[in-house]
Amino acid sequence: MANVRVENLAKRFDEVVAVDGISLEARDREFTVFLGPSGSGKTTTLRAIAGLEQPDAGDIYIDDRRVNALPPADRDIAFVFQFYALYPHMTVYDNLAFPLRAVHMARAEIDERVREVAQVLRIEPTLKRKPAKLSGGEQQRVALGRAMVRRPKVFLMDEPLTNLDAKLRAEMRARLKRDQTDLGATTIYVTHDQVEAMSMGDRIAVMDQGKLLQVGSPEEVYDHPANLFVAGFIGSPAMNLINCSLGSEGDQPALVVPGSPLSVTIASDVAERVESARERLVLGIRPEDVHLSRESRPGWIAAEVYVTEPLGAETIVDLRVGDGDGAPMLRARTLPTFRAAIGEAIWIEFDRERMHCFDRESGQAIT
Amino acid sequence: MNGRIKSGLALAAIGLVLVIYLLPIYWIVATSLKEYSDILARPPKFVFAPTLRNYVSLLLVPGEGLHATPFAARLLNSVIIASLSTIFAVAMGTMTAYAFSRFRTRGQGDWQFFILSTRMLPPVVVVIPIFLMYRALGLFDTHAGLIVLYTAFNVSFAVWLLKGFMDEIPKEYEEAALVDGYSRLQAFVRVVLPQAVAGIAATSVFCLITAWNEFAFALVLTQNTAQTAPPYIPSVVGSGATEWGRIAAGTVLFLLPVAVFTFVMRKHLLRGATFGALKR
Amino acid sequence: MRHRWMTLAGVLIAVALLAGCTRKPAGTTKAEKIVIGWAQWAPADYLQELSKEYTEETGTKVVVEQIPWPQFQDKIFAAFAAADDTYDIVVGDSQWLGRCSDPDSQHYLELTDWMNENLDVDAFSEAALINLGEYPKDSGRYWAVPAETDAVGFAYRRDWFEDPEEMAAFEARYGYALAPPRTWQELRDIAEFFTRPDEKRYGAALYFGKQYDTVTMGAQEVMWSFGGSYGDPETYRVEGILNDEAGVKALEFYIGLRKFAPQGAESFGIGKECVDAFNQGLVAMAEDYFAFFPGLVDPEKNPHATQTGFFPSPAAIGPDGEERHYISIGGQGFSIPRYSKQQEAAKEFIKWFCQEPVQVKWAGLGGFTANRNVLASEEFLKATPYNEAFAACFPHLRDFWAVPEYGELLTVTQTEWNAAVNGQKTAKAAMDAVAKQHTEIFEKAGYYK
Amino acid sequence: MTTAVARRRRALSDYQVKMLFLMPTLLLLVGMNVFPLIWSLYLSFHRYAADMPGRAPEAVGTANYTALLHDPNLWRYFQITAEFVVLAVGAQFLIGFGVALLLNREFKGKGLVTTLILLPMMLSPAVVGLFWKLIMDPNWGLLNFLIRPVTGAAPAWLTDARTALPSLVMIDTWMWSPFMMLICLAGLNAVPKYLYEAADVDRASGWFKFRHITLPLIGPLLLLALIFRTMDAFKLFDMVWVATAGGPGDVTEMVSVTLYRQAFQNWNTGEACALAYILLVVIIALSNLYIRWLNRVRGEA
Repeated sequence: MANVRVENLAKRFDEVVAVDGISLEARDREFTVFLGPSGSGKTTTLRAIAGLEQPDAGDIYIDDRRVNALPPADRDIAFVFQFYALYPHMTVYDNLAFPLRAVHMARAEIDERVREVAQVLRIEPTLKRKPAKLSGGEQQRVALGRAMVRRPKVFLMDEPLTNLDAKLRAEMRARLKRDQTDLGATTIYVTHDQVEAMSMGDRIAVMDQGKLLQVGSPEEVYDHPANLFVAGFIGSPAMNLINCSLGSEGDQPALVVPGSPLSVTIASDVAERVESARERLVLGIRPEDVHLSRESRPGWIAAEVYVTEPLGAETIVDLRVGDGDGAPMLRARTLPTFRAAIGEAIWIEFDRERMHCFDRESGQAIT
Repeated sequence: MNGRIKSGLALAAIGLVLVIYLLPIYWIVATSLKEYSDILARPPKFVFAPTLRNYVSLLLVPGEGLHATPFAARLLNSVIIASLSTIFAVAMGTMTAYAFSRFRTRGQGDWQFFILSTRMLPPVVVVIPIFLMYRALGLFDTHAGLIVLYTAFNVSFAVWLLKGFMDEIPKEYEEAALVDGYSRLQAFVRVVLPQAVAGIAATSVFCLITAWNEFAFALVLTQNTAQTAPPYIPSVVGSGATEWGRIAAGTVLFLLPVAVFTFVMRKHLLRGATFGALKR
Repeated sequence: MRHRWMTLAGVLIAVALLAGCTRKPAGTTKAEKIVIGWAQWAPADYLQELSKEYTEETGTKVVVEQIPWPQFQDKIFAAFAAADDTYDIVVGDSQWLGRCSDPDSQHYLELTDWMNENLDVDAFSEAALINLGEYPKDSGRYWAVPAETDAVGFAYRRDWFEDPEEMAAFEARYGYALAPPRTWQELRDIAEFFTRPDEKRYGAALYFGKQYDTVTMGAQEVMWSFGGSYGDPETYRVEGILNDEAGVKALEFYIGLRKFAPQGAESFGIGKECVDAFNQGLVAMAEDYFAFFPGLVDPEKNPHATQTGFFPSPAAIGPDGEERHYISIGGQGFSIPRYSKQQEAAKEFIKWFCQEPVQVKWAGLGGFTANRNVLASEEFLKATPYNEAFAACFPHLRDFWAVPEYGELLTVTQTEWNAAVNGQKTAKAAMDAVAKQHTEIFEKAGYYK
Repeated sequence: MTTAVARRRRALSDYQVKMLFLMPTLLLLVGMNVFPLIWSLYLSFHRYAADMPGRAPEAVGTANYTALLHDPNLWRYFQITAEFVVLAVGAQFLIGFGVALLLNREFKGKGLVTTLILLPMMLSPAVVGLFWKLIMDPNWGLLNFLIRPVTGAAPAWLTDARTALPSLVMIDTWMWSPFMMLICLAGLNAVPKYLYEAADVDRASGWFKFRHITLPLIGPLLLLALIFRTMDAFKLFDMVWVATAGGPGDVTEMVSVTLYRQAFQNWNTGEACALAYILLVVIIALSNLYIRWLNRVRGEA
């Protein structure tokens, strides 16, 4: 197995900059996820690693060997496509054997490997069929099998679960993660779905508009988003982001929203750090870190229930703080048993430890 | 009830249309089986005693058995020239269409327009310089001369037609083959070609029909060695009186191969006919 | 897999190249085969038949490539222009002599010296030798050896002409006896007499068509016999000569015959439609070159074969009251293209062909010999029902322009006169148009410098 | 069997593959189209007879062009050609479309019927021209035999100056309306059914459905077919050459026929090249008009 390193990668299509100077590393045996919305450059980066796109600038290393000039065939990688790209004119067996025939492997050995993979993926009964006769899940597993059968250094996967229905997707997520761990295979996985990224990735690289915004473990990117984009993109429901400025509540420094009762006292050391951006701050707080109370408590902020969404395992409560059109809206996540009528008065408090502050202009987190 | 009358009328109309289109062809076949006196009979004879004389005299030299007659030689020329030029045109067309479909080329639009525009060129416009060129190159009255010409004549059309088909084949298939350890050329042969079969078949039909039936170039650029059947058939007139029976027999023999080929390929024909102008 | 593909491509290319190389190797001393290019008609069949003897004697195979009339000139000239060596001998039309002997083209080898040394030039009928072989006129330079002489003649329905009832009716109406016509004026009367569309009967199938030189060959003999001409052969002046009164009247007369011809006669061409119409029993008379008449004595093609008679193209009484008699010459001579790789072998064959015993056989097969002895022989005259009529044509033969520009000149007469026949133009307008365009062609070619 | 490494070293790069795939076609087209066109452009400014090897091309400036453009006959031949193109393509379009509408339903043997109707376009135009001469023969032809009882008249078709051009139109239409039919049928097949169903729900009339659903959707395709047929009709030579050779007189003398005559009967090679260029300019102008129209229709759809 191997690591993959990308340095200052850049690629443009006509006038559109797809990848704008990305450097990152996918470590040996790790499951690295490229996460980002469409147009973020994640797929282009992946295809450049595979050799399917020629980068305009930058270097790509697999196993510390520069592979820019190598054709895909010589990079010892496997690629799983979003639409699987199973060869429609070949049976499942031939699809699986196809990569092995490329290296002129002996017939018996091919047979052995194909059957082994088919067994692991439980697709043995489909071996004689053509792809068009397979279910979506089966096709997906054949595509995986075709990647596995070669035992490549690196697996590259481009949204391989997108075309499955929700139930199957969840199931495959787990299987894929487990298989990857068992095989110890270096894997780079592209997705726009932050749930997939969080649940499967050892490390997540968040991208947007051709730039790499943050790399880290799922916990790191969730708990310490480096910037506004990551903060807003990861987590469901998304983090509450409220424009505010540095003010005071009594003699304590506080983050205040002008024209609204929303005001959160902060420690003085925090106040010092946000001082430089005092008029252009963004307060970030995850819905689960917004605490609710039906009674007024000291220091808690009065709000009004806008709507509640009971989801079974939890309840999402949308709140409005203050009156008027400009009043800030917040989301809170709370117990499934929570019930409230629309317009009911409620009091809220933020978990001070888990608050984030961002500079509205640069977008960067202030820590 | 109204609907049934309507569909009955439609079927009758279809029958009538079929008769109109096929009657002249039936007449060709019938003429080929008639004796001379029956051919020019007034009123025209629909019922007659069929004879194979016209075919026999067209294909066999009297007394010399199975020697190639001039007509048989022309038919063979047509087979060689039309089939080889079709194979070349479709092969080159497939490759060029693939290159245009997959690779980014500077000025690609202009190149494609150039290729298509050659198809619009009337043969009579280029036949003069080509005649002079062939004279200089010694290609006058050669099989190679007509093959090259028909290939050039058909390849632009083939590129255009096949580009539509190539665009419809997702490029992920070759990319999969590329990462699976194959070169671009191997991916093209083993993954792209099998999926382009329908397009290739439809293109072949069109190219073959064009090359098979071409008249003007064959008329000007050949004498005997490489002459194809189309300029020859009208010349089977015989001496003394027009030998319609032999002309008809020649026509039938000439139509047969291409009709069979088209019939075999018919299911691709309808698809090819949209010229990629309709995205499905 | 890739190897197999490459191999397949290689094989195909090899096949194509081989196919391109199937041409005969050049420069063999002993000819295995010589190819003669000629038009498609009975004489070419006879020549093929005759050449079997030559093959037996010498071992050289002779192939007569028969090109249908509408393509004849185009194809041979394309071969010349392409310097193609397909033909070792071309049996070309007399009009071609000028262009093919031109120092700038030199398509034909000059045969003057060879003929004087190897052939008995005096044995040829003079009309044939001058018209079919010599260029320019009276120069004594020969470019072709007369092979087949020919003239325009007529076939007629003896059963209709000799029907007593018809004869009586005709005499009553026209004041003279119904017989093969001596003049075009008589021919017109007879044609009118037999034109009965309700009976599907018409007077005459004539040369009206646009293919090759059809209408020109038909109309020119009427023009000459009316006292007209194409122009001054010395100065090449055309205007005022071609379209003088005699010329216009002649064309008027000729297109006036259209109404006595069957439907579609505007496109009747050489050796085809006129004969077909006659075989169908549609017409009383049919015009064609004598060489096509074998098709009319063949009972399988012509149900009235035994009732078919023949006469030469008639004379005419011109607007000046004088009677003249001119007939369009047909027939061709053997020429040797410069591009042939077997010129000596070709000469050998021609020499063999011209021997008198061979000429007798040639005539016996149906060929119209140019040998004056054979032509005059009783045997020849009786060989077919039409040979006697044919032999009577000889004193009256005349030809179109044979200058190098003849092709363009011919295109003009063909188009204009055919337009006059089908009523697009009056005779006067057509003759004026021909005169104007012929003058332009001569002008452009530098005849008036 | 070669080792994997050795095999891969020989593999072509994408650039090489692209060149390998593009170059043969481009070279062939340059050699067989561009080069000849340049040559004939050169010759069009010269007096030259290809069958007179002893005479070098003689530069005459634009004389060939001026002579042609002042030739009243040539303008008439262009008119005749245009008349033929308009009539033939129009008739083929209407008939082809009509037959396609007729066939655009389910019935037994539909595939066979469609294939059989396509037979005429597989024939060689030269052979078609020849055969219709027999069928249209005024004296013993099949056509007059069939229509005489109905019409009472028996026209002389190809041999009458008044009916020759319409006869050619008829033959060309018989031969090529199946092509139009095929394309229209393919187009009609490709219109999604749900669009008609939606229109049915809206109670649209048949004409409305045709005008607002069918036509806009298959419009570009029809136009493309029209372009093809127009160009083909414009350069039609073989069928005319065999059937009438431009006659009777010159009522069916299309430009391509004149061009052939100039080039290979009169051997006015220089003038023929000039004529070819005039024809080329007309065709380019015409196809540009069409393409502009096509782009407009595509923009609307």
